[in-house]
Amino acid sequence: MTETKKKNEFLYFALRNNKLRIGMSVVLLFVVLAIVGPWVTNYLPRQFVAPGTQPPSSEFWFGTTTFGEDVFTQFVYGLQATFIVGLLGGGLGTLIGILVGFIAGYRGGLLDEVLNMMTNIVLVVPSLVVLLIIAAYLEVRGLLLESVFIGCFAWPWAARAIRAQTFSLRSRSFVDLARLSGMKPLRIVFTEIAPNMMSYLLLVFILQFGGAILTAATLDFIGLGPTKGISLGLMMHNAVQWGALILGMWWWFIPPGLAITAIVGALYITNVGLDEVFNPKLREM
Amino acid sequence: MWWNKKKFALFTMLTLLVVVGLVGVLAQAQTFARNETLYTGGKQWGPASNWNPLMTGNYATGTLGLCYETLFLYDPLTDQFIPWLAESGKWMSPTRYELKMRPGLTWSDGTPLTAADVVFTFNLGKTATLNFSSLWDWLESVTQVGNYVDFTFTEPLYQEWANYLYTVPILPEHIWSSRTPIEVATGANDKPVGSGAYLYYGYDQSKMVWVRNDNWWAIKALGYSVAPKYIVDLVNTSNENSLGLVLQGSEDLNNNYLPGISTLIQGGYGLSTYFPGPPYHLPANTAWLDINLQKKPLDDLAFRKALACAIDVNDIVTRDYGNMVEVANPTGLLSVWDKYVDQAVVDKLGLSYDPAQAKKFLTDAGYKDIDGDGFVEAPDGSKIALKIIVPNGWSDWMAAIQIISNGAQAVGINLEPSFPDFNGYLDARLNGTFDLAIDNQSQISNSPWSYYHFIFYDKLADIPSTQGGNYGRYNNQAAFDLVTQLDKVPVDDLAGMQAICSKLQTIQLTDLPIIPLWYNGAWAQMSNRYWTNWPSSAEGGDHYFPLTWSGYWNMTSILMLVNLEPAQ
Amino acid sequence: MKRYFGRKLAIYLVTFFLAVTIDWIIPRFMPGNPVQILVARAGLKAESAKLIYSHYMQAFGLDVPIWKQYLNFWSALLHGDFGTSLWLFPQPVIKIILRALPYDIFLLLPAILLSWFAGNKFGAFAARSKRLDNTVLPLGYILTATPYMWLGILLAWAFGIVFRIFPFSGAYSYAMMPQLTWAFIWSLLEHWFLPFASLFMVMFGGWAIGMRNMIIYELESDYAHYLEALGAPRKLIRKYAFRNAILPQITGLALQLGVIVAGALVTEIVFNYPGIGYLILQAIQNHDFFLLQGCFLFVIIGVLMANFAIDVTYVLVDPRTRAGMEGKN
Amino acid sequence: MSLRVENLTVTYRTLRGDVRALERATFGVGDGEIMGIAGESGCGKTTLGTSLTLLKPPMRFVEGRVTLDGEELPIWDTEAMNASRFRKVSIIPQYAMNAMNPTRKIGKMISELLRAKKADQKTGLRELRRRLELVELAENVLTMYPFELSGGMKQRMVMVLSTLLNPSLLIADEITSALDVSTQKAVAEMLVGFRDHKIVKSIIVITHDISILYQIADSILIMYAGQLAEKAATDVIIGAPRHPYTKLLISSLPKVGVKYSEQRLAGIPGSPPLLLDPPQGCRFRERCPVAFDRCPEVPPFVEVEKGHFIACWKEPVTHA
Repeated sequence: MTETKKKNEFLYFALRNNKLRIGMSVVLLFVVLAIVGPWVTNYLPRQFVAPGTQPPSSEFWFGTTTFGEDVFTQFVYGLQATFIVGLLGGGLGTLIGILVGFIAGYRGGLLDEVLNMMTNIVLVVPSLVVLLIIAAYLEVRGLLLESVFIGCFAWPWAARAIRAQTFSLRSRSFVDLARLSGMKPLRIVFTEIAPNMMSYLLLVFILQFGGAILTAATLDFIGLGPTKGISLGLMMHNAVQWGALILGMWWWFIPPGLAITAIVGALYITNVGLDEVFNPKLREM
Repeated sequence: MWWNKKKFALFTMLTLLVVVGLVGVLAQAQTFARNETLYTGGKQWGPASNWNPLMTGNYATGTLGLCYETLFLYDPLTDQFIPWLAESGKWMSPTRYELKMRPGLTWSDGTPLTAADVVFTFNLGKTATLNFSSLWDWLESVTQVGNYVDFTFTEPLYQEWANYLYTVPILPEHIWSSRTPIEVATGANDKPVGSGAYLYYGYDQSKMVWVRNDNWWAIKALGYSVAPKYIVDLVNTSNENSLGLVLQGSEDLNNNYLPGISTLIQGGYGLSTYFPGPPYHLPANTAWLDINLQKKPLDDLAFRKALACAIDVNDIVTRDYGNMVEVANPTGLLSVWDKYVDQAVVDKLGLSYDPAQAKKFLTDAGYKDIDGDGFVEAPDGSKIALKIIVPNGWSDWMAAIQIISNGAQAVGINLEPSFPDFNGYLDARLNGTFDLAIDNQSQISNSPWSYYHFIFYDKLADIPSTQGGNYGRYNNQAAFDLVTQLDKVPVDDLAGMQAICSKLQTIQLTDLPIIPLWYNGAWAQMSNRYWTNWPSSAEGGDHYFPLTWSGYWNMTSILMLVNLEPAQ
Repeated sequence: MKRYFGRKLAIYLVTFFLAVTIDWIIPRFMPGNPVQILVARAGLKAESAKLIYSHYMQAFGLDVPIWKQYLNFWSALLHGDFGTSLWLFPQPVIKIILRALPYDIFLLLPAILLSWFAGNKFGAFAARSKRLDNTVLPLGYILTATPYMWLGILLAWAFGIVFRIFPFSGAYSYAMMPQLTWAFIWSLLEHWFLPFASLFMVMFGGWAIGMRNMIIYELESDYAHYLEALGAPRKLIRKYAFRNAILPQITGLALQLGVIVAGALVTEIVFNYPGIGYLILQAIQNHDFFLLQGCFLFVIIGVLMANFAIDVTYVLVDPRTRAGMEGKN
Repeated sequence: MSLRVENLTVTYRTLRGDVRALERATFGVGDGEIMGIAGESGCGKTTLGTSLTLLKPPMRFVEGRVTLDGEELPIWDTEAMNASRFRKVSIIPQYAMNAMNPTRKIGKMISELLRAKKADQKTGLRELRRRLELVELAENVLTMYPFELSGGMKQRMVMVLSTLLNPSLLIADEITSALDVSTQKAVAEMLVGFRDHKIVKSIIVITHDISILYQIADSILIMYAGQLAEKAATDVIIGAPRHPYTKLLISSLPKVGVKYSEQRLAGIPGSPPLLLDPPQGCRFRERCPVAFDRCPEVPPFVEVEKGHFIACWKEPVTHA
């Protein structure tokens, strides 16, 4: 089959894959909410707009916090933060993974050994705890910084997987051909090998995306998230901090967790869907 | 087959673990009968780790107060010194103070507590670095004369001395004499032997337990007896948890700041606070605005005045604190120090919320918005961008500085709230790198001197290591001298104190080195489910501080225990 | 064999070395001075504070040159001395950690092992029928996607506050001191259940999914087809598929450890369960650098040991690796 | 006749529609006969083989009847077939190289399989040892894991395993393609050995490699695009083929022993039709040099001489 044919085929299956459909639509729903939300609400997340501890009402859709902040506002801004972290953190994680994976997998030899060692080390270290320690000593923490840190510790498994893939592709005829035609290794990697792994890289990115979101949520929940602004994890942190459970303020801690679960879950399911699309063996006839 | 092997291994593991788990925490058996146990919480932010009354602010709840005791108690509400281990004490001459010890005192191990122990304790300050070591800069000697103790001073600082009388814990010589200065200063001193109403019982990760001392001297001497057999002080894990415990009535006295308590008091949880209505709690310290006077434009008085007028403290009190605190007097002196406030000065110089006035101050001083971004520029045209900091996570303060910066922006001052981690906050203050910060480090005490000593702390160079206060680096020798003078005024010379305080207030209100905001409360939520007759503002009620915090037991909180009664 | 383990050990040693170094570096090159905080919390009189400040500086060995501090750090470590806690001054860090350790073992081991076994069994079971698969798959994904703390919060809220079935804070009743009595053991278990459950559920989802996917791949493999062609009953084929799918799941366990640690951490926070995770939070909130370092090291050591254990098991259960290694030496 | 196949039609389900991989195949295999099936890749020979052993989705049974030793095989019923698999019909799959569970000792796997099939363990294992000698495998292979065996050893092991219960029909699918020439020969002869030792009644050998068939097959069946083209005794097919496709096929072989499928059929222009919706009638007709107006009708597969079947309108008999 030729390239274009393949693409059409993927599209063809993609549109017929329920997992993919459901997953994507859930994610999109929240993306839209994150984008539109701030325009809908006329408050700021950390603004004291009402008497505290208000249950959901027509005015405050998700109720208010003990301090009278509008939960819905915090929620939508939190969603934004969540997606940003996912995008940046997940993106960075994937990027490092790709670089390390490609280089290790294509070059092999000593370089491979070294990178492999590195990967294994970062793999073994419980990244969150390191993140905690780092975060604990930073006076002021921003969303960007958080994402970068997350990305810097999320890449190992991606690198491993990509390395393996590259390894198998390296010995394929078309790569040999390129090599014989005197192409530079880097160009081979990016013109010959990468395109043949696009689908795979996409899957990796999705998983990294979800992972970054969870990690960020955990950090924020512990209270080591960005010292500015709001995030879903921070909302849960505050809820617990200020006795939302005891006071039965479910509207404060249910939405953020639910959103994270839904988004990440949807991402995973999308991932399976895509896998089925790219991998005929798994397609349901 | 490894499969089944593993399964088997798993179960042996589990059983093994239960055992390990138990062995890991093995100790004696006992549960505390609810009706004779007082559950407290709010002081301890971690498991008890030392019982050394010399390690101020660090020792387990009640180490000083329940276990170790002081010569006097001090009652801030009546400004009275209550003889405790000492029967009486008076100045025999301007440089000689004589203390008469109470007869028949004993340590919990049966050894008698005598004047010798007092002498020993004060002498410790010479050898070891203790909170009262500096006393020896102006104390010449301590000697025992039978049942009396004689203190001879080179240059008595009366105010400070009075403070030591109810803050220095008296230690048993027969136990402490064998310890090295390091041990004395920083030893954990587990299984403490004291003279107080309670004895060390035990502790674990979640609590510290004291058991009643049935041979407490005060039973005979004063006819006092403390009702609870056990005092179980729970570790604060989270507000969530504290709140839960209070509402379920499983914690009888909680000294945390619990937002929204005002609504819960009516909530039928059987809770009470010192005042039935706003401000609910007694004031414990003043929260004020530290201003870094080394920075432009904060070094400009006019600008500071504008700032002072731009802050709507009322808004903070009502919306942020739900009226659980009160607006501070412009002098920042706590209500117990009202008699030192020179109302004339305050009326003349005191500033209060007045946006119009604030704008006027700015324009008059040449601050105007040149580039039209809604914020004023300095007279020299330079932009102004200030940050106000509080530690991240201190939600009530975070809310407060948001309101403050809103107010400032409303009058055209570009002020942004910022929430560094506690480290950063501390560091910025100690090293003077901040612009504006909230501060409440000076606690209630027997003398306004301690407050002025803090805001007018004179050793500017030493601030980072001494944390003595004056983080804005206000430098005015006149003020510093006044503070020293104040220290030297005898405690009974009210007029003399007032005179100096009035001068200090004039300086403070004219120069505005700090801006007092509100009084932080002596947060105390009391549950009447198992114990009643808590301190309250009511007529005939006990006007005591219902606090388990360090330094408050000896400010009448111990008397709260004496009058507590089990609920029927 | 030797070579293989030698290699692994080397990696672990290097990891440990780096971890310790990072652990040492971070607090020293980040702003904020621990002793300042200690003094700040003591609320001392200015005059005395100055003396005590310098006293602590040397007490914590912060007054010697950096490189010396580093060496001291190592030599202390090797003597099992993790320094003194600031938060629980003057208690030694090691003592505090050892006090918390049993709770972690008690909470984590059962949660990890049980969820792993149950999850795998269940995943394999799910792979059988399309219908089951369609119900289980989403459930599993939702479970793995659930942030540990959120599930914890929900459980605490539902069973601790709304229905009041389980306590949701601490490791045992406030009215008890630790003791070997049934009442106490019961109290322990009661307090253990919710944190255990929330850890178990999230992990369970992950393992179930993993196993389900593995099995599907295995059932598509040649040997499965061959057995089918020989008319072998599905039971046998499944048995083989399961056995072979378990292997990657073991490696998966190793890869998951980091995540699990994180999960345990927040779970302990939600339930105020006095394990190391909870200590870490306290250390952070109280800026107890030394305790934080200690906890981190313990976690690292734990994870490394677990990894090694897993390596060994893997070698024991997968003939291929075994043979491969025998070939090597 | 031990095997009889009538009108067997099998399709592959895909989202794009049914692929008609095997069209109304009708033929027989006699007792003791080794029949080869040859044809270009995708001509349906493997489909034929698998549909006789394991017919399951995405394969779909459309019509047809298969009888073995006089009784019908329920090949359309995946479950019911289980009884006959391994006992009556057995297969040596293309992927023999990794047909055995990698994590099981071979002996263990076999005994587990026998137990699962309710076959008599003792005799089964005794027989197993005997057969190992037959294929020149040491007995200790039973205590080894598959990956410890060489390719040829695995191949032979699978042969032994597949025939352990003396099936009456054995289908050998591309068993030699993965092996080097010398082992090819040995393996091929072992097949014959199985027949001669009466371990199996009849064998269907599916392969690319006519040279192998030339050595061992009694008869050869040529397939094209899912249809049967010609079946006859081996020497006839090689020496005097009559179907135009067969002719081209044989003639295009430079010399016996070359796997023609690797090179495009030089003589024949065009390529096999896509079977998604195949042309009516004879599917070879676009490429057929002698095609004429009758060809759009499906030519019957008729016996033109004893044991020689052809599906082509050019054959006089078909007109009758």
